[in-house]
Amino acid sequence: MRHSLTASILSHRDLGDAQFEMTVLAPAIARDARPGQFLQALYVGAGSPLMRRPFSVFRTDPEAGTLAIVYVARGAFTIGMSALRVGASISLVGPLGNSFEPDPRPDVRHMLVAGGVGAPPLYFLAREMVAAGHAPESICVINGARSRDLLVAGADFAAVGVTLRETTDDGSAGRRGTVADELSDQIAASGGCAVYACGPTPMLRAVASLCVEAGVSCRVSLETVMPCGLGVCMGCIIKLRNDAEPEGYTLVRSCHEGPIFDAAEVIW
Amino acid sequence: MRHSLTASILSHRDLGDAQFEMTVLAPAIARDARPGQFLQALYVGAGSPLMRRPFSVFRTDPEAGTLAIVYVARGAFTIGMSALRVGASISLVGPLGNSFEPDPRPDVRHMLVAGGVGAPPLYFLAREMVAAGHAPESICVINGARSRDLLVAGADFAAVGVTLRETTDDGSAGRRGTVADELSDQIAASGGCAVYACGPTPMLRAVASLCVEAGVSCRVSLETVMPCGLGVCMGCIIKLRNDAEPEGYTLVRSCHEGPIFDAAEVIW
Amino acid sequence: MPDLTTSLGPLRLKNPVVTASGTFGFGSEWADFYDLSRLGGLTTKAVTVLPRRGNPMPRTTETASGMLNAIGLQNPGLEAFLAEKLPYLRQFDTAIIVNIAADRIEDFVTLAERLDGQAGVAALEVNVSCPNQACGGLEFGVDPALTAQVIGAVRAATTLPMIAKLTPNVTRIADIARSAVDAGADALSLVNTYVGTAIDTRTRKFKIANRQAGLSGPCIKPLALLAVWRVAQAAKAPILGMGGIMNATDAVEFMLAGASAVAIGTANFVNPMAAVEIVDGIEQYLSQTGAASVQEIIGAVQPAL
Amino acid sequence: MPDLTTSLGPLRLKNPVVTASGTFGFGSEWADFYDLSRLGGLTTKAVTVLPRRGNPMPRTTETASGMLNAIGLQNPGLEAFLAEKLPYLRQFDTAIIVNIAADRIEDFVTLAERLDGQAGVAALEVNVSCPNQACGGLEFGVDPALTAQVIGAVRAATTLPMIAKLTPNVTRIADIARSAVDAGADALSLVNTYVGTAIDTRTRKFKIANRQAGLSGPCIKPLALLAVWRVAQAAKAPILGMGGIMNATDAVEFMLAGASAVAIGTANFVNPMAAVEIVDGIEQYLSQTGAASVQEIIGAVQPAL
Ligand SMILES: Cc1cc2nc3c(=O)[nH]c(=O)nc-3n(C[C@H](O)[C@H](O)[C@H](O)COP(=O)(O)OP(=O)(O)OC[C@H]3O[C@@H](n4cnc5c(N)ncnc54)[C@H](O)[C@@H]3O)c2cc1C
Ligand SMILES: Cc1cc2nc3c(=O)[nH]c(=O)nc-3n(C[C@H](O)[C@H](O)[C@H](O)COP(=O)(O)OP(=O)(O)OC[C@H]3O[C@@H](n4cnc5c(N)ncnc54)[C@H](O)[C@@H]3O)c2cc1C
Ligand SMILES: Cc1cc2nc3c(=O)[nH]c(=O)nc-3n(C[C@H](O)[C@H](O)[C@H](O)COP(=O)(O)O)c2cc1C
Ligand SMILES: Cc1cc2nc3c(=O)[nH]c(=O)nc-3n(C[C@H](O)[C@H](O)[C@H](O)COP(=O)(O)O)c2cc1C
Ligand code: FES
Ligand code: FES
Repeated sequence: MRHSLTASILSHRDLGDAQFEMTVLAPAIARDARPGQFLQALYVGAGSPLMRRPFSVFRTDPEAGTLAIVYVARGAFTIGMSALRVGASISLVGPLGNSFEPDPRPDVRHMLVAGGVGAPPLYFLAREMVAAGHAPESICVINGARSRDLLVAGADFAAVGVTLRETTDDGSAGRRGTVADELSDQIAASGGCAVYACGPTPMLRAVASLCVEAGVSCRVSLETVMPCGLGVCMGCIIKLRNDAEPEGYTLVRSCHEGPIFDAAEVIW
Repeated sequence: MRHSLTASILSHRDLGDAQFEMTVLAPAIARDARPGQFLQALYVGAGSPLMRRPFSVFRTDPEAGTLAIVYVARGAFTIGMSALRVGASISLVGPLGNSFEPDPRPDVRHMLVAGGVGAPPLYFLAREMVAAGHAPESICVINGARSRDLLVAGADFAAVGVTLRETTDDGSAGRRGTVADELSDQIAASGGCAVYACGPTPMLRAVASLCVEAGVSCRVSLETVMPCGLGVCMGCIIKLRNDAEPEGYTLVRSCHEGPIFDAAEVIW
Repeated sequence: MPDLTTSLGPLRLKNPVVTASGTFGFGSEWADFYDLSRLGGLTTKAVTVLPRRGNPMPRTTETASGMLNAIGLQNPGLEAFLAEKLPYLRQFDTAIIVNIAADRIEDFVTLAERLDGQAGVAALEVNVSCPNQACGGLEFGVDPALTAQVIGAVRAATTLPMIAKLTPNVTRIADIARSAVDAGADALSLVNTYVGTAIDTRTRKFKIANRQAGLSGPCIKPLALLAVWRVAQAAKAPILGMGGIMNATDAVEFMLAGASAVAIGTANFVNPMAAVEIVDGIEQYLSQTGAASVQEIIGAVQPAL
Repeated sequence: MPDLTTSLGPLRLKNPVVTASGTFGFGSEWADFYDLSRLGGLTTKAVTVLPRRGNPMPRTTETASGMLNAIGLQNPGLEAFLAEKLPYLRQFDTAIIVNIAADRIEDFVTLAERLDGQAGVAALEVNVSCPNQACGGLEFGVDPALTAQVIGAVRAATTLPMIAKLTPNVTRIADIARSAVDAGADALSLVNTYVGTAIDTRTRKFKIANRQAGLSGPCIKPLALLAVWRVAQAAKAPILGMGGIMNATDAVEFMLAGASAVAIGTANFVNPMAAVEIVDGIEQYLSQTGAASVQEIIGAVQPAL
């Protein structure tokens, strides 16, 4: 169930390098949110724009009624958001969209591939899987960024006990290279894999084409502009391969049928 | 000389009843401002509108490079402004407009008549006059408001040593009635008077007609919308009596030729 | 409690707040937020005879106090609307207004005929803002004669209340309004979006694949409000006013300017509860100002001096 | 250092930033802020043959990301302009563009003749957005034929570079632009303000005495940008682009859309330093993107896909 509510900010941590973690009190959403789902946020504050912006749920604590997001202050909206203080309000609509659901096949190796601020929903997924009884060893997180300081949620992933592989473009932490390089090696080394990916579009394309070639199941969380996030405006459309259609594709709403899609179906 | 600068907020006091006193570091303006002049303010912050708003200078400390304004949080702009914290920035253009200049006649009694947030420029005037050697006894401030809590700068006026008469519509402080009632009595009781008035338009009209009838010199500071405050937009026009013109009046800019005019000339 | 009922010609509304076409889908996405029966009415996304895929992405971008959209007429088409969307909408006690669009008059007629008499359809809103060859790529609705042709043809094809939705991108909107009324429109919806664009200075590309897009949101409110007032002076038909209405105060402005009801568009994206909050806010405004009914404020604006 | 020079037909500008008419008075109020010689040009408030008192107050109100103004043509008149304003302006090394307005063609001719050959006047900007009886109270500039008459008459009366300032409140701005160019305009200024209004729900009165007012500021930028792009596609004349330009990025958007120079209006009220900051910002943009001159970016916008 979707909620529209005003949440109060309980903590707002500067993680360095323009990354922030914001925890809010929003019991209804904290209760209902699933990994991969997102919120449409809006604040009234310094530089607040008119339209909402989507942010993935990073962590929830249903008992405490809290949830957190992690974001990068890069544009007008997020830079303004980063100035909000503890005690201030933020308006949230959610949870929205579909979720990452663990591949039900037994013995499958779950590869969670995160690029930059793609990490939050995958951290939520890793935590939920472990809580639901998946063996931490069956979960491998490949977390990549341009450089060490831009890696998101590294310590959080580690705390969950999953296998963690880091990559950076400049080699300042983990393997020098991209998450796709690492994923390629991991797929080659493992038996059955299921891939869950979230990050910048170029990264997702690389991951997707790798998986499709290797015949590995892969779910990707796409990032588009989302004017409404509610499935009504048709501003977030993507194309899914569909041979039954004369044009060979179906249009779907990234906010409503997605944001998570089967990589093999996405037309980039 | 007019300045356009970004000032940092040094203190921001909640005076109660939606009144605030904001002190900023703005050396150039603090040095040049005269009583009755105003600033065009703009902030980037909660609810910040597009256009600047005018605020009278309340107090300056040229040595420290600081100045203060007092305002009532009543509309979108001022409510948003009241949320600004110490250390935040505010953009100021000023000082603008003409100033209250003490009537040079010897032995004249200076009557400073303030209504609500009309008090700030008159406090500045009282302070400057005393600093310039006027005897505090020659200065009588009549400060009025709807009720006790809405009286502005009462303690500040008292500290300057001037004679202070307060009036409230509801009698909760000082005389029950209006500043015009009190002024009328004062004029009747005194010899030569010079009146300086600032406050809501209905009050100014009452004060002005009183003075004109009594033949007392009266300067009023008018409040109009001021899109630019710089004399270029012609959005703040008022009419001054001028028998030389065929229509009987001249149009002047409240922000540039004013905001202070001879009450006998204003066409309300 | 003030009387909130109003009407757009033969269409009775239990309160003056309607959701605007294209900003509310076909209603089902709102189930979690409120009971649609609380609305005066609900306007569907444009329905065309055949399914449409709309424009390429990117389709939208934010602007100062507004947004640009070039969705195009993406919709499942008339038959899918009847089979899949209308049955859901029918269950609510609110006026379902079907927005119809076409680039040929024949298609408008097909839509009107097929929708006529369908249970649950309360009215048609005829979207004459579709680009059309006969207008050199501009909208049908920029030309009084073409507007009259479209409206007249739909009038002949339906007994449903018919609202003509006008484009504001014209020199003389009152002329267009009059010709729509003369051709049989029971009411007028205005405004549709204002045409604009945006450019990314980093890439030096248009931010919208279609180049041209429609501007909506608070930025257009002053323009839309004048359009409503002008048409209210000139045309003898009730007006469904819209354009940047974000709250009850905005809604009241439109009613004072002459709108008999208002539509809420972009505000639905900003605040999913906007439309029902506006219903409550209008009621409050009426109570506080001692008005017994919304009718008292329609067109009640006075000169400033 | 990139080359900032540009031109509007015969009018050479040392940089592409001009202040917009009505938002900069006659320049003297800016003395404390910066040396006017830093501007590419300065457009005066509208000058009419006789002094004008303008509209009654209230004349302005703020709107979402914009402002409405109905100043009317308050100005000291042609002779006072020549005697009192021009001598001040003449001392600066910047192009002085005199905005002229009238409600009769004869008066436009009088203005053009008298200003022709006055030392310090670099160009005329002909404001065809004045309300006119022949257009049913709408502006001259809504009609291509009337626009051509005004522009043709001024053309015959002056050898100064002549810029036609167009109103955007029309169905087909490209048609108006073409007829202005055919009638002899050397360049086109667009846009003037968009007509709108605002109502105070508390008093139920218009917030503007004149009822109708002109909308300016960031809210109109998307609309103005499309108008500039459309005219750049259709008319063979350089464009002075304006409408909501607040910073250098906005200015570059207009130049990419096809403007050869830009005018800064409402931004002067928000930030008195805006115009010179925009000069610097454009230079920076050019340097950062490796452009050798502003000419490289004029009309350089590409499709999104
Ligand atoms: C389903 C979904 C979930 C998301 N979850 C998160 C999240 O958990 N944390 C998070 O930080 N972000 C997340 N985002 C993206 C988030 O919505 C954007 O960061 C935000 O819209 C852009 O920030 P802004 O509005 O401040 O910048 P804008 O004002 O929109 O853009 C300003 C500048 O930022 C750049 N920019 C904007 N978006 C991007 C982008 N996606 N990639 C690179 N540059 C960009 C633009 O090029 C521009 O220069 C998510 C997006 C979607 C669709
Ligand atoms: C020369 C000059 C000096 C000024 N000095 C001061 C000062 O020192 N301190 C100060 O507090 N204000 C001062 N003002 C007025 C100040 O500019 C206004 O308070 C401000 O514009 C209104 O606040 P707002 O923008 O938040 O409200 P707006 O958003 O403009 O208005 C919101 C609500 O406030 C009401 N409102 C707005 N202005 C007034 C008004 N003048 N009287 C009554 N109701 C009003 C409106 O009716 C509306 O309902 C001065 C004005 C001028 C012209
Ligand atoms: C995303 C979007 C899609 C729209 N689609 C349609 C449409 O299909 N048919 C139509 O007549 N109007 C459409 N409109 C216009 C709105 O119904 C409304 O007229 C306009 O947005 C102005 O109102 P607003 O400012 O409240 O949004 C659309 C508007 C938006 C923002
Ligand atoms: C207060 C004000 C007065 C104006 N006066 C004139 C004028 O006299 N002549 C004219 O051609 N345009 C006039 N304009 C229009 C501006 O020159 C400009 O075309 C318009 O404001 C759009 O630009 P902006 O959004 O940057 O302000 C005026 C605009 C404003 C805001
Ligand atoms: S964001 Fe509006 S439909 Fe997806
Ligand atoms: S406020 Fe612009 S001229 Fe006075």
